[in-house]
Amino acid sequence: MIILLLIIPLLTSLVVVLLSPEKARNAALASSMVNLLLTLGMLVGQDGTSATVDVQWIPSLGIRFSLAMDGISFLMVLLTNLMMPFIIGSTDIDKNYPSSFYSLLLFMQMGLLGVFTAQDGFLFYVFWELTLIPIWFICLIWGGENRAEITLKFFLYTLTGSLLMLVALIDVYLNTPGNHSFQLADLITAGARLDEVEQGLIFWALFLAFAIKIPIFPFHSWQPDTYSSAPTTGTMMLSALMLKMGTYGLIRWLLPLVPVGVQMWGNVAMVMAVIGILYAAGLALTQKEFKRLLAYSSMSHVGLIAAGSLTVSTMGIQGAVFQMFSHGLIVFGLFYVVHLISKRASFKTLQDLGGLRNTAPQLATSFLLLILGSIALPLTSGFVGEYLLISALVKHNFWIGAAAGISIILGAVYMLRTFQITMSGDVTSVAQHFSDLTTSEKLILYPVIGLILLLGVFPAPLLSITESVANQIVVQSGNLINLTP
Amino acid sequence: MMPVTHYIWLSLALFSIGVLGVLFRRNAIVIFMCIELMLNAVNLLMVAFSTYLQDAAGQIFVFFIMAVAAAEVAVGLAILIIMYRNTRTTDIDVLNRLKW
Amino acid sequence: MNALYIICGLGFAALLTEVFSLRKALQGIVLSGLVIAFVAAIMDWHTDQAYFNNMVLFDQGAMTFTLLLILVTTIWFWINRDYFEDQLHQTDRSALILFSLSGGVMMSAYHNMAMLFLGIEVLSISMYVLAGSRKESLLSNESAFKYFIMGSFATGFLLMGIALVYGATGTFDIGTLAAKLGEGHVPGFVYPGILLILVGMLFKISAVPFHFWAPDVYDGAPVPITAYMATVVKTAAVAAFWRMFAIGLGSSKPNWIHAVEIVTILTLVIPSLIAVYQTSLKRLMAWSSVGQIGYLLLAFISQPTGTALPVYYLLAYGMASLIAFAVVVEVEKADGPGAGVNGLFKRHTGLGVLLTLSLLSLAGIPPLAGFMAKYQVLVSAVQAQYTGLALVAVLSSLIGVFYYLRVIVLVFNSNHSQQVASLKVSRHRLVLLILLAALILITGLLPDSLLSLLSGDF
Amino acid sequence: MVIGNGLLVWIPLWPLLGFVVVALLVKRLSHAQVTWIACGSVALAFTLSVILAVGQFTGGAPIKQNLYTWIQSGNFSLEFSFAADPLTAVMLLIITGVGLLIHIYSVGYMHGDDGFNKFFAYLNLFIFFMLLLVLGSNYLVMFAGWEGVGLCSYLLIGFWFKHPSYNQAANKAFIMNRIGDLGLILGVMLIAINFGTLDMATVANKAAAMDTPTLTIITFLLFVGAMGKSAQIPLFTWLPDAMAGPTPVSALIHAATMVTAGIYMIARNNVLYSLSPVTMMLVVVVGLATSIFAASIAITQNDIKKVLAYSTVSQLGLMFVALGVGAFDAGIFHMGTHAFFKALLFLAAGSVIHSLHGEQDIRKMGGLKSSLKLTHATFLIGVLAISGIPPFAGFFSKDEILVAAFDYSPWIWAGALLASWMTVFYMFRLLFLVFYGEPRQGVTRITHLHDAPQTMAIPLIILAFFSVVAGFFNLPELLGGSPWLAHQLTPLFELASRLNPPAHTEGIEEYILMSVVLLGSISLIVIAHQRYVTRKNIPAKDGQIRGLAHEMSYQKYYVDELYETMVVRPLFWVSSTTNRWIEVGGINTMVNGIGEGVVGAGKLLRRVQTGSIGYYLFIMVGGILAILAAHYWTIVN
Amino acid sequence: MTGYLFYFLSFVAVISALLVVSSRNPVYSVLYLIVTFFAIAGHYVLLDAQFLAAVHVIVYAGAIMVLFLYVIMMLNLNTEAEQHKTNTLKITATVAAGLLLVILVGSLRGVEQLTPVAAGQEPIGTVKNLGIVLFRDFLMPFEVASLLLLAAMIGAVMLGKSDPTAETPKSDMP
Repeated sequence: MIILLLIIPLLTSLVVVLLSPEKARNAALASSMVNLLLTLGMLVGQDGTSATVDVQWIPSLGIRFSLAMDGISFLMVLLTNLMMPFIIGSTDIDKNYPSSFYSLLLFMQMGLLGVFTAQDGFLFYVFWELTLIPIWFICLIWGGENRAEITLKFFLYTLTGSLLMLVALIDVYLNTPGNHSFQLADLITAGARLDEVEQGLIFWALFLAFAIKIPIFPFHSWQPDTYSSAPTTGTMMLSALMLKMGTYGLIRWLLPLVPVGVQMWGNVAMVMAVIGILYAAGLALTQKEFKRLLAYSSMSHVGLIAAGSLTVSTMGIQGAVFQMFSHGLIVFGLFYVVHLISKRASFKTLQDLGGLRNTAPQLATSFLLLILGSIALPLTSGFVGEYLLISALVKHNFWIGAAAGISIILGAVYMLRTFQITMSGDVTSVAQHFSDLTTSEKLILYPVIGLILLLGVFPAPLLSITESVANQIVVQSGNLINLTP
Repeated sequence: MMPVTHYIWLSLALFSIGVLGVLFRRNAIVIFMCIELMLNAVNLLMVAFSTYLQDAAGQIFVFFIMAVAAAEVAVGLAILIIMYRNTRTTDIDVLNRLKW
Repeated sequence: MNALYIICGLGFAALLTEVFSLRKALQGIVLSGLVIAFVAAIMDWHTDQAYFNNMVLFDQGAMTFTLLLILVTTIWFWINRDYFEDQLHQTDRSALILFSLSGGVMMSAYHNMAMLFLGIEVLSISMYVLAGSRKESLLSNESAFKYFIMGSFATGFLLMGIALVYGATGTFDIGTLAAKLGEGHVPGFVYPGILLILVGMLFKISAVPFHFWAPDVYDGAPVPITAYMATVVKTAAVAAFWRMFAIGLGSSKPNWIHAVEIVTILTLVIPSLIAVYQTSLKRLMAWSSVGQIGYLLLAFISQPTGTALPVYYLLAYGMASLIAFAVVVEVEKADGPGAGVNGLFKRHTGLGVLLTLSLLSLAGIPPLAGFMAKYQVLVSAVQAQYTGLALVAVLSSLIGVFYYLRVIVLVFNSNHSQQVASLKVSRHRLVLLILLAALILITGLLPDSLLSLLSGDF
Repeated sequence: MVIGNGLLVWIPLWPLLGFVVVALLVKRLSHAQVTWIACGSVALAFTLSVILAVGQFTGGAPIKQNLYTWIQSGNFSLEFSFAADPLTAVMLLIITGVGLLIHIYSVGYMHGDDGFNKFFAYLNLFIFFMLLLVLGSNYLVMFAGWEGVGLCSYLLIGFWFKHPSYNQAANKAFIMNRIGDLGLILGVMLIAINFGTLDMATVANKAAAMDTPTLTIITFLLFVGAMGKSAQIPLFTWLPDAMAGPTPVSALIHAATMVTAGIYMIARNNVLYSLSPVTMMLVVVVGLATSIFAASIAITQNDIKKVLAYSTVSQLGLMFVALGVGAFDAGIFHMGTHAFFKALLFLAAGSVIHSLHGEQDIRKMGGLKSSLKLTHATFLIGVLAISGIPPFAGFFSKDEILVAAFDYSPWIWAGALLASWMTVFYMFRLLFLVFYGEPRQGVTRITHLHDAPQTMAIPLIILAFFSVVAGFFNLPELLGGSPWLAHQLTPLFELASRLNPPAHTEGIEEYILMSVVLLGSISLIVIAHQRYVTRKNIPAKDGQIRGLAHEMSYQKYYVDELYETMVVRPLFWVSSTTNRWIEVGGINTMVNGIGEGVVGAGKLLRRVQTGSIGYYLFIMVGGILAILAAHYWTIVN
Repeated sequence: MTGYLFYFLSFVAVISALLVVSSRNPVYSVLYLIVTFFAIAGHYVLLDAQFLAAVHVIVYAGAIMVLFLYVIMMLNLNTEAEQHKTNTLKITATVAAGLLLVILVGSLRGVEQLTPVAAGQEPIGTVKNLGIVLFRDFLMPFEVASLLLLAAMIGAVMLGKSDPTAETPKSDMP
């Protein structure tokens, strides 16, 4: 079952290249829908978390092809497969071989699913890099101004982190007994036996890799440029799905692997994350470009996710996972709105827009609802996540939590400012001949908004999926701390 | 018979003179000759060791070095000639188009 | 050993085709001969046989290197058949290639320093000539000339080293040598000798700071010859280096290891940095090929025993660079020497994708073979407590990614306004290149059986 | 009469349904349909509230309804649940009752507006969130309502979104509320962490066992939330600006209900507050300061709604004084009466504005007494009520506060007295300037002045009625009554009053206090009459020179400007400076610098490859020398 | 006797080698090199390697040096037109070569361990003995040397032969 989830997009991505753009799009949509249905089937059926694949891959190097899903993985898989139909549906690429665009998207989906399910360190790394290639090409071929430099920077920056991660994983791998193994469980046992210094080093190597992906201050400078230069679909992939790899990695790989490292350095990293939250929110205040603003806003939110997971508490981890899910939905919606606006009229800065509430009220309302989700208004999914995260932080250290909480205020400031500039006020020349949402656009936007609200009102089912895993991670890391010499 | 040390010294001196010539001169032909000198220094050393160790292998090796030296000279001079045809010079520093 | 006979015989046969006016059959003869040689080499698998009083020993390492050399040469020959269609010199060129290949085989199978020396010279002399084989081109002249002067100069040092080692140990046989060195009681002047041998070998594998010839020679030589040098010649040099220092001089490791470590760092960093600022793909590939040596050296100092890793690495690297050089050949054929790959994707999608794939493999992006190779180097480095060096390797590979990706960016540049001749690639070559690409993917994805094969577990 | 637990959920659900229906069909429904749906849903909620209230007031036990598990993480589990007790019932009645009246009023007021349907959707949503706020049995449900009403307030202030300044006001309101909300949510989190539960009743029961510092921090944070929502110093400046919204909104949200959420919340947490005297003191100080401060601004304002807004701020301050001194029932009582008369005042003001086609400047009004009879009458009642003239509602509630304040400290009493005297003055100033004297240009340019239409008149009358009689719900024993409301709320504040036993000022003292207040009030009325009716003093035009104190008050003590220069501009300055110097100039430059450094190093290093063979040979020999020299060095050493 | 001969020959070899380097005219260099080779041949004789000495003279002085001379004449290089390196470079070269010598000599340790093996009844440098060793132990290198010479021959011919098509030198770069 789980392997099917990877094979379908992979095969489709290979086939799709040969099709005409129209057919390619449909095929991609169909494939992503099948994947979604399969995932939902797992949700309904009881095998959601028990489906595993575990075969030898490179036995001489102790590498297995092993995929499995627990609650956290499952939610991420669900998020990926849920967002893909929307993302594909929202794509309207018409130049430079559109078919290959869909192919790259599906390939990336495969990579993401691999990242979220891999139980073998090497496999994780391979999938991790595999996601980078398609998104890089998406940004390179279909991107905007200065794409060459920006994408290069993006690629190198993320690669820097991941290579460090590779070295760290290798180091732990070489500490596994016998013929060495990359299995997560073996790595965890081996990691806990390392001494404090080594754990600290590995912590930083892994953290850096994830911090760059997430991104956490001050390793974020690739992000705003990339977000604003990439085609919107690429930005959605980056923000809604790809950065979750970083936060997922934090929870799945960093926390269990080096419990003492986390204990020693977690606070420093957390402070960095919180600085990033405020820093990004502060910068978002005066951004003039729409996508750049959303980029900083996204950075501000994911910083909280990272900080929350570093508390190594059930609440923090659950909140992080929930918020990852919710952030995926919201940020997709926000970027989609930007996409819809730029599809209708070309604009550069926020100031070029205005008064869209007059000409496109449905669009404006949708945007407002997404903003509310983004600023964590209760009864939206954003609130549940942020509450749990800040709560975990406050419990960990009141002042860190309180500082992180300031982002709630700043978030409201820049988001409402954006709404005010773009949607309210007088209708600008750019916004004059604006049409409201079409049916197909509603079909994409409304379900997402609906989900944001639904998850805000009924978050418990989603939370219950991750509870036992989060608990297990916390308990395990507590137990393993004692093993360290 | 002289102590082997003397031979080593002599050989190294000749070798170093060869190296000196290679570094010192710009004329390719003279550089070739200096390389020959280096090879001969090696030969001398080989023979000296061979005699001291009463092992013929060293002398055999000298034969091979000679063969190689001959082959190298043949090819080297051929390369020099085609180069000369194109540039009308044997100055090694004239050829520096391939760089950076 | 039979493979060596066949290759040498093939060299003579190639010459004879001229005499018997069989030129048209030449390529067929050479190709089939190479295939036969490959098969013959396989037949010797696991024999571990020494020949001619221990002059050569076909052990696992020699075997795998030999197979690799023949395989890469065969593919190379097939891709670059155009190079052998020059009416005047086709037989000469073929013969020289075959002789150089035999030299390569000797370099990977020698068990005596005389064989090492002669192997190096057979290979080098052929290459001096081939590098200068575009006689009318100044660049080719310069390439051959530089190669020759520096090569023979380095040979002088190598020989001085051999002489000193011989004087101290009284043997040319690397087995005996290793035994004597292991026993100790060797006169102290063996060590400068060993270091001079090291210098000579480092020169041959073009390690910094003895690399200066390589970029210029690669750059100036005809592209197919560059490809050959970057793959086959490099492989042979690494094989010789490995054999010498893992087996022959392995027991005096403390004596030379620090020098090699420093050279490794230099080789990891400097070529990568210089490659960043290159404008021609050919020269970039030249620097990249120098840079690869850094990883191989790192692999060597981390784990000198066993040759599976370097063979795998060189195979991965060789396949990728064959593709890259083939693309350069095609582009130069269309646009003249020094042509770039700007907008290649639009001009010829297939070539664009192939080049991209090969560059990604060279850059070490999973799951391509280049990644598996670099990964294993990193593992062995970390395992050997060379974590610092591993990090340097990571840095260097990052810089590597930088310059490879810049090429890919150019390939996908769609703002290519100037009108250019269309690229026509013959079908068989394209198929071959695709096969190579598939091989890169497969060996990257499923390296296991290959690795155990290389390490002799079969 | 007792209603079942199951019915509790329907109280907020009806307005929510109303909102959903109207919002989804906002383009399809006619105004009439919307009127029925919106008002009907609130009416249903009101009916249910009445039933509930009757149950509660007739001795029914507090009821609680768990809907489902909302958030569950580890050992933190949170039900989405509602609870009702007499306090809730009072709130419910005010919200749904006043809400219903204002709905009805709005039908007339918003008649003909493009956004009619939208307006009612927002109003219903507001009612829903407000009900959520008061019904929530735990802090997080309350917080959901708390933020929700903030949202509705935002939407309704910026209802006429084409005016940039209205949007500014809306943003300001939301953001200032958010600042408070952060405090509140942090407090809530601390409660969850320290008490292990967020259920209000449980927390109250466990509170006594908690150490005082913790409680002080918690209550302080909660109070920050209240500051934001109830517009106390320093977070009060949004409320006057919020008058940008339609007047019914000002009446409902910014006078009667939402802004009193802070009062409700503190009253609800009376146990926690009673256990932390430091915070209580802070509440008193902040409340009193706000009360005096806002009143002093109201004295010079010329915008009819602004005067009322500052008056609201001032009254809220008084309520906080009441809470702070421990007279929770007095605070609630004043909140209730205030809801009536302030809503009345706003609605009447709205009626004036409506008939003057949007004119709000009182300098341009005057002499409306004759033309707008009903409005005048109701406004007068409202003014008398707020001024605390017996027997109007305000008298009783304010008196209770003053007495309690006197018990606490005569100084506080003096301050509160000052504030209420100022209230008397500015309210009568307002009354006289608007309805008495000669009609000025704002009035004279309108040819046919119409009094309020029926839909607007009825709510005015009903509210006027309650402004008169509401005081009797809590008639002090002193005046021969029995404080019914206080009685009802006693069990709720039992714990609190046990902790801070009220040393009730009784008998003669209370009479003296009452007479001092009254005497002062009456003389102020006379002064106001002298000034504005007899001498026809019209406040100065903008730009005319005023005295320093007058100017300071008129310019609201430059608080907005202060915030602008102290907070807003620095914030944006920091943002743009950070962007320029740290983000672009620092981090980006550094990261790019690494790249450029690599490229530069390449550029530099490749010069080493000079192309000259002689040079290559030199370097090669150099390398050999280095290696041999290193060896030599090792053997020498 | 051998001592004096040794020093004499060494003196000649070193001096003429230095003259090879320093002569401005390549023809003189060749001639001095031949002198050096003869001196070395003398050393071979001193070392009981008479056969090798003969071969040495034939191959080097007879063949290689003639080839050099031939090329010099062919290219008409017997002038003193060579551009000399700058003095700095010359000094650096001398210092580098001197250093090399010093370091190599300095690191010659343990030569005293090397005790001369007593010569057997038959000197090793005889044709018979060398032939036996060459064709028994070193047969394969011997064969390979033939391959090498063949390759060199082909290469030299291929390069040296002037192609009919390439009469005018073309340059790829301006």
